[in-house]
Amino acid sequence: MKMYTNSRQNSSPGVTKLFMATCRREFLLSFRRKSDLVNPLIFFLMVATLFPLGVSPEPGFLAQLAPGVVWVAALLATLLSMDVLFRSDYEDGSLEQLLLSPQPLFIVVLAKVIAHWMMTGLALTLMAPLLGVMLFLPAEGMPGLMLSLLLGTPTLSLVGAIGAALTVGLKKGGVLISLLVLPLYIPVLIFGSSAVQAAVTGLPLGGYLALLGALLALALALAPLAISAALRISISS
Amino acid sequence: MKMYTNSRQNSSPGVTKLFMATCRREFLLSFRRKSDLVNPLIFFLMVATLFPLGVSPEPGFLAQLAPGVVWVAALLATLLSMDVLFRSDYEDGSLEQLLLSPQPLFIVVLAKVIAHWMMTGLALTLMAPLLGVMLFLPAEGMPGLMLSLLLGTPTLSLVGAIGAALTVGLKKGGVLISLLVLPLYIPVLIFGSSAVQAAVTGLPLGGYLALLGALLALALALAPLAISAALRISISS
Amino acid sequence: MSEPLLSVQKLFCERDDRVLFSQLSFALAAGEIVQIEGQNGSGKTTLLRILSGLSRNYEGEILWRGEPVTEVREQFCRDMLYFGHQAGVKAVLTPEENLRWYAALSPAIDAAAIPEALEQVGLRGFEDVPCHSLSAGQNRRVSLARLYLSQAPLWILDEPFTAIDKRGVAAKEQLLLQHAQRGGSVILTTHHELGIHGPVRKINLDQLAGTSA
Amino acid sequence: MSEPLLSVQKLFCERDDRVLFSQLSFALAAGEIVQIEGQNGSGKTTLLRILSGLSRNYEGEILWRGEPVTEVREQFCRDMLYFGHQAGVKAVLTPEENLRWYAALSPAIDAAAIPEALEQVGLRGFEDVPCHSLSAGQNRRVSLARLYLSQAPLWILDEPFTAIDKRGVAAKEQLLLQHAQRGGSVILTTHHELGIHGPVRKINLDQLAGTSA
Amino acid sequence: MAEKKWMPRWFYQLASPRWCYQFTGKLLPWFAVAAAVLLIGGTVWALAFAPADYQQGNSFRIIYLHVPAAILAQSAYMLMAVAGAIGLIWKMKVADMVLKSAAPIGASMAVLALATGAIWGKPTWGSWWVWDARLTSMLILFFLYLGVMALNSAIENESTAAQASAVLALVGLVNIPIIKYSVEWWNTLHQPATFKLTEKPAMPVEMWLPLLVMVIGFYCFFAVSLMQRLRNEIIWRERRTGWVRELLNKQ
Amino acid sequence: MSFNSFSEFLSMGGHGLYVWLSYGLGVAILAANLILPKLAGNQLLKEQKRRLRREEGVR
Ligand code: HEM
Ligand SMILES: Nc1ncnc2c1ncn2[C@@H]1O[C@H](COP(=O)(O)OP(=O)(O)OP(=O)(O)O)[C@@H](O)[C@H]1O
Ligand SMILES: Nc1ncnc2c1ncn2[C@@H]1O[C@H](COP(=O)(O)OP(=O)(O)OP(=O)(O)O)[C@@H](O)[C@H]1O
Ligand SMILES: [Mg+2]
Ligand SMILES: [Mg+2]
Repeated sequence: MKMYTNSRQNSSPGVTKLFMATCRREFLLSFRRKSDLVNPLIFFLMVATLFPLGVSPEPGFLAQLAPGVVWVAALLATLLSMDVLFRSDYEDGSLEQLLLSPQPLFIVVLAKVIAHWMMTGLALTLMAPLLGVMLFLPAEGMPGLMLSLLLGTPTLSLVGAIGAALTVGLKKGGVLISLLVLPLYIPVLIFGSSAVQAAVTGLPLGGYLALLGALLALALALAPLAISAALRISISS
Repeated sequence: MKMYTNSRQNSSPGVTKLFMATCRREFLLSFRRKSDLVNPLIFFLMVATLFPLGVSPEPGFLAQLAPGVVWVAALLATLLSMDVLFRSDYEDGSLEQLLLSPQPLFIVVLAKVIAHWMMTGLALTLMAPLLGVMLFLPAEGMPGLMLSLLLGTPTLSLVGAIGAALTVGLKKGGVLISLLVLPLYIPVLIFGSSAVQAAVTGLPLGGYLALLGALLALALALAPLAISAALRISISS
Repeated sequence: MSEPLLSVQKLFCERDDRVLFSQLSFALAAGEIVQIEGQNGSGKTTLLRILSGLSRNYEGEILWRGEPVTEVREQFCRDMLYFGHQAGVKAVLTPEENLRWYAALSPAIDAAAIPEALEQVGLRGFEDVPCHSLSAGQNRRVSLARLYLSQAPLWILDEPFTAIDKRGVAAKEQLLLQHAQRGGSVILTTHHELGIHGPVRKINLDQLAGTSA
Repeated sequence: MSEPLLSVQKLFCERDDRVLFSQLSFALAAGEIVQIEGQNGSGKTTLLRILSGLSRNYEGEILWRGEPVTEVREQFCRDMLYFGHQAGVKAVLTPEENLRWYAALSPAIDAAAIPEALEQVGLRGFEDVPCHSLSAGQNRRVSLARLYLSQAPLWILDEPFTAIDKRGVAAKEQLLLQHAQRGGSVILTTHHELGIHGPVRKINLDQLAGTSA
Repeated sequence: MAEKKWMPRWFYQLASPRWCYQFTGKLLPWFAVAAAVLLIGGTVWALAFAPADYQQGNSFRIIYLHVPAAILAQSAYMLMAVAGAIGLIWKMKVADMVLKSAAPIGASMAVLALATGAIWGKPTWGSWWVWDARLTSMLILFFLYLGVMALNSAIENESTAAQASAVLALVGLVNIPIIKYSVEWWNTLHQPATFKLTEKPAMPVEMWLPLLVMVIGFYCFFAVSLMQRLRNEIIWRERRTGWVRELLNKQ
Repeated sequence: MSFNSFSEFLSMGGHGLYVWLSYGLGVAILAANLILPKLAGNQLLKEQKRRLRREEGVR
């Protein structure tokens, strides 16, 4: 009978354990399924390949395009990968279990988003120089490109996750996520591509990076709460 | 007992019925779920909005980009929408039923691809002028843009469906579809965007359109068989 | 009934280096019901998928009316109805729309019989409700309605009674019996104790496994 | 056991203008097993989702140890285990990895007990096989292993025996009984005739529907 | 509910759909009259009496539609988000309904602002569309509206739909200033501001007075349309309650 | 009055097309915003009354 008494443990070790376990699980899932992992990268690369073919192979012209194209590609890649963030959990019933866990929901959510970012945003950032080279981005632009992506993509993941949480489980209207999230992405795109352009032309880019950082801080503070609330709302119908 | 004898009906009315029924079902599914229907269009629009924001809002510059950007966007929109073509049928078991039907498989497959094209390729074609305006494509380019999309997008759908059939049901390694299909898409992209560029500069574009038509005829003849074979292989494991 | 409808000879199948069955031979005559038994993971679904032609991951021979099934595939498909673990029901379509599509898939089915079939499986009043708003059992019932529509002599059913309530199970059992009495045959798996008092034969896979492992 | 663990007062729920139940009141004491009965679509799953706190689409009150469940949500989640129609098993993970994640979700579960739980549900030898290579019943068993790990006094189980073979069902019934004897309680639905000789109470939803419609 | 003590009484009355229905029923005619007078008077004044602009000539008269629509599109979003917050925090049904009702009106105002702007742009700038800061941010606002509406219509359960849209509206609200500033900044960075909307000669009184009339008229119109939709929504959601039955029986 | 004749008023100093297009659109959108909820409301009332009558008829 001892077993079933009200036991109110101190939860903080449980919380860090949960955080780590969730990250581990997400990584495992991605490495097993691989597609989630590779898809955004392939998309990213594809854009870099298709542009010279479709628009113009001329280096000077491409160089002008490069900052914007890389950023647009990163944004689209993140957006397209957002959709699956909660979908598979919803479909196999894991999401219900998640919502019924006594642990704070936003921890799991944050862990999921961070893991997701590491496998998309971070990977994109590391791959960006390759794209830069393919699109003849001047070498001076590279640090700016990578730094801006490093600061900008987590925001994209966090904001995208809100959209994913709001639309999970929708039978009709399914992937509204693009429509919901896109307007919110625009500031990141603007600051990000401006930072790269500034870096290319040799202007100081600290201001842009600070702005991206501020956006990130804001998103980090508010998004996990919004995501948790949205998940509860979506499931409760 | 009469009921269960070998009855070998003449199948041709059954086949057209099946074709129509499949098209109807696909349309119904799309209209109910909406996302499949609207997603490629939103993606298409998104690209048109993001480009000016990310690259440069300058009309002259955008006009130069426009033919390529529209074509790349159409290609990516089609490619991204390909993935779901057989996936949901696989997941809920309809695909098994399809493969066990006594009717010729390629009929159903062709119907599915055609319905898919009508809801993506055709819709993209009809929406292209709007993109053209937003990206300041000169008015002379519009007919070329629409014609080339009209001839090119069915090929994209047919070829993409082969990739979708080959990758359906893969648990790991999932959506390699982009990798499989992309090389086959490149000729379409090149002819298509060249056609628009030719139209903009006032050059004759008949040659490009003829090439696009030839590709389409080839795809129409071969793809349904390839898709059927690929589906059987994917499921029989 | 001299010639069996379906006969299976020396079937062998392994998954991941585990032999599921080997030397499996049996014949199915018209009017017979065969229940494949075995514990979870013993290979029932695998066997049914092989018999239906969905899986080709086997060795041995399967004959349909005396001819190798690979050679009379089209006729076999015409004569067979397969009901798998997955119901094959589209969540955004209504029961009626779902069945309409199945009717189009097999030329023998008459679409006019759909409302009656839905009535039979207890879905009257739900014809126009999208399937995602139906309960688990109701979703299975949509797919089971195909049994009432089908003209095929051979039914291959993989756990058809999952999620169905008691009254529903009794009705389905009655249906199977009728089908057998009309000269059709059934191969099914179920973990449920069949209440059919008729020509039910059981094949247990548990004994077959490991014979050669 | 003066105070009931869970008590439900005047619960009302409707879906699509159809009243599923109204004025539903019952209490669940420690050591009790309650089976919710009803035909397909009578609202069993809906009721369990409401009780577990997943759905808020209801009117009425639910008390947990005498307090409104909405106010003691965290404690309630700690004390409850929910098993739904969907097993919550990731196809690309192995059974062990799946359970490890559940262990992290509820702080009371000890991850060291996982191998034994898997053994109990008959999945020894399958610890390292990804779940998509398991049979339907084996997949359910992975999720059922949570019952062997859980320390929660209240179990809410929605058709836990789906796809499980006879031996497995008997073992699970034994487990439920043990749980009740240790002072836990169970609410479950199943279309299967329960073989538990113990304190099983039945609540039939078929009669409740339509009372106020 | 601890909050109950310090909230004014009308707040709780407003929370009752029934009271709200009756209250809006009383207000509606007054606002309708005010809107009609202001809009018709303002339009006549704007079209026929206000002086033409010395640079843009008569195309300038579009401003009397353009600016009120633009202002209203922005205010309607604020209202929507505030209603969403109230709905989420106090679980107030009426607030949910206000959110749902305000979205299509706001969206139509955004369309009007975009369309009149585009039409005005043709004679003034020689092109229907340019990627200017103001224009772009209005376009994005329109997308935000579309998102809320699409989400609302995609979710079948009414209270779920309302809560989900409320979350989205709030997230959007946080982003609106960010979007506005980023877009403004972006435009001035990429391209020398050829067309600056804000830098115009200070308007004479004859010009801005009708504008003021139109703006107030638009607000009144917004109230009328919002109340209409709100009342429909109330009837629909409360269709099973006693008072709606009574109401229906009476008519 | 800033116009001398009605035709001048119509032509709006050469910008008639733009001005009238705008105002036409404005009227259309405002009218739609009034008429659509009105129609929807009427429809709703009719339906609900019918439902009420049906339900009372059943009792
Ligand atoms: C699609 C095109 C356009 C859009 C979306 C647009 C949008 C806006 C917005 C959002 C405002 C702000 C209203 C406020 O809050 O005060 C505004 C004001 C204004 N717009 Fe436009 N505009 C467009 C085209 C034009 C054009 C072509 C002109 C004339 C050359 C113009 C002239 C003005 C003026 C004079 C104001 C008032 C500014 C003020 O009072 O601060 N707009 N417009
Ligand atoms: N998402 C939904 N939206 C609307 N109605 C629903 C939804 N889900 C279920 N229903 C309806 O609610 C009723 C009860 O469904 P529920 O799933 O609770 O039944 P059940 O008793 O669990 O049945 P089963 O034995 O088949 O599992 C059904 O009639 C169904 O049509
Ligand atoms: N896709 C697969 N790849 C490899 N092995 C598989 C695969 N599917 C099933 N197996 C293995 O084959 C065996 C038989 O599976 P099957 O699904 O046929 O069992 P079953 O008898 O239908 O069981 P249940 O009663 O649980 O439905 C299982 O042990 C499983 O591990
Ligand atoms: Mg099986
Ligand atoms: Mg159920």
